[in-house]
Amino acid sequence: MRKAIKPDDAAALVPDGATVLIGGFMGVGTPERMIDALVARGARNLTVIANDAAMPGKGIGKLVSAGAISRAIMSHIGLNPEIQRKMISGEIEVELVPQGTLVERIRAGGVGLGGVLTATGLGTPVEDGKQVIEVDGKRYLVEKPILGDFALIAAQQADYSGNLTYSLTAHNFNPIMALAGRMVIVEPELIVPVGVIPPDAVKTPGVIIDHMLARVA
Amino acid sequence: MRKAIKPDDAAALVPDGATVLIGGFMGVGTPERMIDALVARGARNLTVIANDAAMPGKGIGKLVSAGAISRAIMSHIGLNPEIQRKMISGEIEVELVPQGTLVERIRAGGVGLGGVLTATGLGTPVEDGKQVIEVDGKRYLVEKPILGDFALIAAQQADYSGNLTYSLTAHNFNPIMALAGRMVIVEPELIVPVGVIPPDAVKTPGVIIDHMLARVA
Amino acid sequence: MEQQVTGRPHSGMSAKEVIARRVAQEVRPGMLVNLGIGLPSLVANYIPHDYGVFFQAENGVIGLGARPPEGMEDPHLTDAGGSFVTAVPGAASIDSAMSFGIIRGGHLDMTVLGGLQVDERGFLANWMVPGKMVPGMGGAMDLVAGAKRVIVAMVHSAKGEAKIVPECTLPLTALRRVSLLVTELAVIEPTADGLVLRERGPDISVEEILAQTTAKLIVTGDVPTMCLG
Amino acid sequence: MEQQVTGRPHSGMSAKEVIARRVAQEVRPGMLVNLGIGLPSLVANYIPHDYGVFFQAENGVIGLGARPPEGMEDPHLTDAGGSFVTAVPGAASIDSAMSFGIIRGGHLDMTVLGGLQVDERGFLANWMVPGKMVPGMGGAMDLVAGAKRVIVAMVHSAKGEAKIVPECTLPLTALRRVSLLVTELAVIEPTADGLVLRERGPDISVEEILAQTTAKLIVTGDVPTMCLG
Repeated sequence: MRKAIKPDDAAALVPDGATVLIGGFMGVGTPERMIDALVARGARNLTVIANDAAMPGKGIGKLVSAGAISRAIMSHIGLNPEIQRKMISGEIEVELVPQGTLVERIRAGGVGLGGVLTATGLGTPVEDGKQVIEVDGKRYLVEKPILGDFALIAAQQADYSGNLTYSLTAHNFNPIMALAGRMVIVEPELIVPVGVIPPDAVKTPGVIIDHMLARVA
Repeated sequence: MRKAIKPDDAAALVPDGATVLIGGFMGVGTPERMIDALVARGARNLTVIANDAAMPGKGIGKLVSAGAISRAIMSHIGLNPEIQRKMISGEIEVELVPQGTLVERIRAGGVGLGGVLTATGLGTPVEDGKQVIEVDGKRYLVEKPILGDFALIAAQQADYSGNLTYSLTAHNFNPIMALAGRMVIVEPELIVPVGVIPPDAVKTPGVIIDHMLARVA
Repeated sequence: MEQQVTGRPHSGMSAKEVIARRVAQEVRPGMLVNLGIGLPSLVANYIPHDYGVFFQAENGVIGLGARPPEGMEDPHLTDAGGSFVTAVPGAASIDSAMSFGIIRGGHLDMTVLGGLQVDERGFLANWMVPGKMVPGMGGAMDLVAGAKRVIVAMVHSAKGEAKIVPECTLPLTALRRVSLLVTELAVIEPTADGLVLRERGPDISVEEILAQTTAKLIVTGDVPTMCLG
Repeated sequence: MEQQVTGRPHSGMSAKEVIARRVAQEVRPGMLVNLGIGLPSLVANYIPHDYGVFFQAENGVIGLGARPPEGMEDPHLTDAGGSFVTAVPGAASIDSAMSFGIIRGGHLDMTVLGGLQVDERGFLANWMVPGKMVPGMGGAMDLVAGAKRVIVAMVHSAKGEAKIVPECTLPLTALRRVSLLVTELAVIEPTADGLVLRERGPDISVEEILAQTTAKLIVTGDVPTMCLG
């Protein structure tokens, strides 16, 4: 059983300089209250790994605006001119990763693989500096696992065992990141008693969740 | 929309000599009617990729007894003395693969990865003949993807779009194998109209399913 | 997805409409299709409803439907461009690993993407212009590397500059030869021998196409006018 | 899981009971634990219910419960040995990729496995005897390579033959040093320096342990008797 905690208490667990996986796709399925609390606490120097930087005023965009991020590993930053400017000025170091490769690297970290082999990115700038191996006559990039000190994810329902469900396109990176954070903090929309979510409906087993945010009072 | 077909018609699609992924764990979550139809049609020379060989009289055990299998890639055959005898006599060639590696190899095939890196099997007979690479100073086996000509899987519910749900420990290899068969045939316990399974309950999207077995008349 | 447009198009239709209509002809019943944002997304307007085509948005839904009526948006149901959508009967929610598993694993029948350049090898560059703001490749590299058919939908040339070139000068999206290139002027099929001119736009001559193309185009026999449905 | 056994054990208890009771002392509240079939599965009987321990069966359930009453079995709910089980409140169904993702990814707090041999390096051999029927490694290699703690639960020697040996003669299960070895005679911790004798069984002397062990055991100071809960 896990007691739900307040966003401020959760944000206090995440130190400056941490590597943080954050769920969401253009702000959909992003733990907004958790992000607000990080901004409020004045978090600095975070490495943020996420699909995208959302847009100013939404999701990860708020962390960008607040100057909380020094490094970003993302697949897309095109809807956030602010992070583009900060990338050019050198304030944020950005590593761009193909979306399918990014999710597999995070999964590899979460499920204890040493990496995955993919043809995505061959012959492109993504190949630069990467190990390339041949398997059965075909060339593949060796893509390394990604783990975060923290995974900050959003879910639809949680029970007090930490079991999670997700809704529609708010799944995105959340179920994968849940596996890859050394500490996993979830922001559910609803918390229900243990036993209310049937076993077959659970998409993330609660045993891998560390903390969850209490509902809005 | 997919019309449901009879087991005999489905079995007729699977030629002798085919490589067949079959779902199930000790016979739980195995497409039994599909297997019965393969036995009835006298299938021969199949390469069967599955977690285990179940036991005589159950699931894949029936294919073993019927002499339908010439090669098996499995993680466990200990509850089926018949396949053990056939392995020793040379009638069935058996490749033993650690269970977690087997499921990742099938997943890699299904999701188009060139392989995965794992420490499982290092320093054991599993390492024999395999490529070993070093990533950030750690050694890993390069485990290659597995694809089947067919995936024969069991599900709890299907709709006529082919969307699937699974039940409890009858999930096992089924959702992963659904991705890795060039032709995927599912045996659901129940078929419901399109729209009855909510999007968030779908575990295998119907677009990757080719055929499904009609319910028992 | 909004509504099916029927009847013969006028020659006065826009370049985008020509392209979207022509690409729609490539779609077969029952296909799983991913449409990029912008021009490619228009293709959905010209696919018959009774085709039972499923649209995938890489952010996590198979069975993407039309824009919802105002006030009926679900904040958890958007397309990859962030626009509100609906879900058709038989839709499935998937996470990003499954979404790209379907793309990379060859389960996606067709993707339609925009392009900056296509070259004689059939290689596409569509994600980055050095020296400009870099949006990131998003899912483009996986889509081009993994989809069964990759269709590039783009205007033939940009501000007088050719986009169909001998060799891409912009960074490539993938080493994969795309399946088909559709512009308002031409339908071009990249082959092992080079770029073959298959069709020409309404009232467009082969000469006009060649004049706006710096890549070598293989032209054999009569080049028919494209069918726009 | 069947029932909690309380009170002081008698010295007359079986080797298996001694081992299972001692292993149970390693379990902490809230842990996720995987128990192998056979002897390791007995450990569940000695873990307090109020610990909120979740048991994982690698075939796909987290939150494995006791055997169901007769007639209430579900053919779709079994443990990794194929026996019918129940699901506790808060249980989750998972597929094999998630199941081994949890194992390999270090999310499993503890696995308890049987053993054929353990050697001075702390390496385990538990899946194959050359020349005998080979059952296959099943999930054993992933469990030993991936679990946070690996506890080997086995009788100290087999038919007079030592199982705790200088170097395994049987094929290894993994290159990973196991966390703890519990037999009816001893609790042994493999360390970088070698096998350290931590505890002895009820009424067992250090000499008796050494006599049944061909591996070098590091013995420092008094060796306490194991606590059996």
